[in-house]
Amino acid sequence: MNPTGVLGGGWEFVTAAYVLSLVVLGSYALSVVWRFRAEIRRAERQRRNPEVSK
Amino acid sequence: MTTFDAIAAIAATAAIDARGLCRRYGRRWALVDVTFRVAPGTSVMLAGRNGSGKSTLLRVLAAAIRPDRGSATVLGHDLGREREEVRRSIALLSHASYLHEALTAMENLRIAARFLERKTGRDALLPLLAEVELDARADDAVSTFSAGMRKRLALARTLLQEGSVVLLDEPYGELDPPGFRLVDRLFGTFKARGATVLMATHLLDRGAALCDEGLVLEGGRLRWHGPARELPEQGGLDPATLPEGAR
Amino acid sequence: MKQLAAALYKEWLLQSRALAQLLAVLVFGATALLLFSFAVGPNYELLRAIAPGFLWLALLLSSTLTLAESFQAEMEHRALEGQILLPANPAALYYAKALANWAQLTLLGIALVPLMVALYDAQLPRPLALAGIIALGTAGLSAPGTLYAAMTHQARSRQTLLPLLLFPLVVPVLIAAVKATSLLMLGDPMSQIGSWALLLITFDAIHWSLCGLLFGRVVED
Amino acid sequence: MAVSDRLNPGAGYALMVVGALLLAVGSYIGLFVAPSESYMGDVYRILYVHVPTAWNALLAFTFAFGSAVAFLIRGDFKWDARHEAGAEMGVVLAGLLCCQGSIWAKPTWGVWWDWDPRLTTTAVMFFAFVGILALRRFVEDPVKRATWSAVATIIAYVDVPIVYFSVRWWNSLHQMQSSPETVSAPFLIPLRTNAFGILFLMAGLITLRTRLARMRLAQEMAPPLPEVAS
Repeated sequence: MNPTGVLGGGWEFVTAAYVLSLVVLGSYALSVVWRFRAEIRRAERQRRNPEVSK
Repeated sequence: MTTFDAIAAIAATAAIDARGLCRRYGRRWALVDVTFRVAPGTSVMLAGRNGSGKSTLLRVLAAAIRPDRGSATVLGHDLGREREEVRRSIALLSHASYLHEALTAMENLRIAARFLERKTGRDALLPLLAEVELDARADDAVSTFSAGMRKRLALARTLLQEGSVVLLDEPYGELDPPGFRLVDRLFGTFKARGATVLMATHLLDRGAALCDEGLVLEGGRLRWHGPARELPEQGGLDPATLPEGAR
Repeated sequence: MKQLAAALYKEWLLQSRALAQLLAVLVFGATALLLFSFAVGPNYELLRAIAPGFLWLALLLSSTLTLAESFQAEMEHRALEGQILLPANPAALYYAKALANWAQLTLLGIALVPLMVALYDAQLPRPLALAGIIALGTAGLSAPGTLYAAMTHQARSRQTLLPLLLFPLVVPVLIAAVKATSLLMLGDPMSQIGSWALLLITFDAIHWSLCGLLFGRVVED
Repeated sequence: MAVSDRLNPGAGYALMVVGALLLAVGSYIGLFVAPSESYMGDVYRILYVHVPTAWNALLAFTFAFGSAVAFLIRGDFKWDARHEAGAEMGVVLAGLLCCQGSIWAKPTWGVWWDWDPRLTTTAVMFFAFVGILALRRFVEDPVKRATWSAVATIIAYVDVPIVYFSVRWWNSLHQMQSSPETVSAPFLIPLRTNAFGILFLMAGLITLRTRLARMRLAQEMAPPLPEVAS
């Protein structure tokens, strides 16, 4: 903590926080969308040739 | 008996009325669209190869496991909504012995008797053990019992419950010849009490002699339902292919 | 009611046959206390201050052993299902098992105190109050613990799942119990012990009622 | 089981886009337009993303709790799907919040974790719900998985107030509230914009994640095929 009392700078922490938020929210959103698409593809494939349930 | 029970009892033309019962384990459907009715007091034999769904059907009817689809009533009580009443009127002899290994035969029975709020004195329970010829081993831990003796203790436990519907899952399994005669005798006791008995067994001729009706399960589906006498031949269990009539 | 009496009778029988297991868990707790002191070193000033924390950590870790095994007897031959089919009242089964676990954990806690006093040179000005706090704390552990034991016993890898579910939940018990214990052992100038005990009591009240309600759904197949 | 839901996937994507836009605008204002604060300098700008994340994390867990209760009462599996979506979203937001919290604590208090009651409670909830997601992963039977995780969510959620108070009393000796309570008007705009931004983004993600869960459930609990040629 610098002696002047007013926290000058500190921008690296701010950018770290925002970048982190972007990365976490972004990657989770991508993962949900990707899993969602994969599930649609799987359901589509299964509807075309329903494998016989044992 | 609440008014609701009264109405249910009147409506209960059937002891067991199953409609489209299904049950799955993971990917596999163990029971598929099983529909049948059993009038009160009749005894029914349930036959089928291993894995045909016999045990699953009995466990679903006993309200041990829930059906995934379909519905059923036992003595008018709905299996979905009135599981407590169904359990009160049913006694199930399952493959699992339902016993505590660490405790003695007498203690196991006493625990069951206390839950059933019945007399738990030694003089009340010893005759029950004598009935299954275990009175000499009353105070030995179940861990020292052979499989046959555990089955006998489980039979005593089923007898204790005095269920108006009795479900027996392969009662003859693990028993010695005297055990077979014991099961026949107990079967008579249940029938004498006017209980509806549903017995899953592989001993077709023995079952046919005891029971009125017969059911055949295959791959979880009900293949045949008819008089027990005809089951050994018609049921399509022995010959390799299913006879035309039963498909 | 009668169902609870029947379930308690069953627990009494089962516990009387499983004393060896209780002893084993006690040895585990004692070993944990010993290991913690190695982590700190022979600095008595520090050890005396941390003693309450170590006592409760050892108790928490050994509680998972007791709880994970508590349904062994019931699940072995599906005895629990057998009782539910009698029908036995699931809430009675839960409260009997939770009371049995609570008794075991309280015994365990009280048995660990002498070792803690010896190892960490801790003073015990108010032993009875300490026993009370131990009882309140272990009650907080056994209520959700019993429910999660029934749940995880049937799932795969139950050894890891039970602590994973239980530990975040009992954070307030750990905080309140350690605070109350240190106030008892290291002096309580502002007599805060009452508020911590109250927090423990609130936690117990909530979980003993809620878990009893939900147990029926957990054992329903 | 019909795979329809109130909102079709399009709505999910729309919500996410609106959320992302709001977040971008709010962050821009927060980072560059809003004046730096007299005492904190620029570090306080972390709050513009930290506080909205906190609100929405709690909202996600509340949504999961509501779905869990609804499932136990009604037994309809669309609530189980929503419960799973809410819990997963809550875990992501809570985890993010903890990281933001420690980034905020370092310049302000010089330590990586300042045991602020709200933040510590979120960390406890994070681990509790990670445990619940693990429970869902370890149980195969869909009905048991749904019932048990619903029970676990209810217990974990009811526990939150107690955790908060115990941490606050436990921590009351060190220092007072860390983030400034009263935030004056010009600071509110980016705060609210980001809050709605994350809210919309969350709503869109939960919609998609619920649809995904429902499709998986429909596949898992598909009715048996009619007569099988044995």
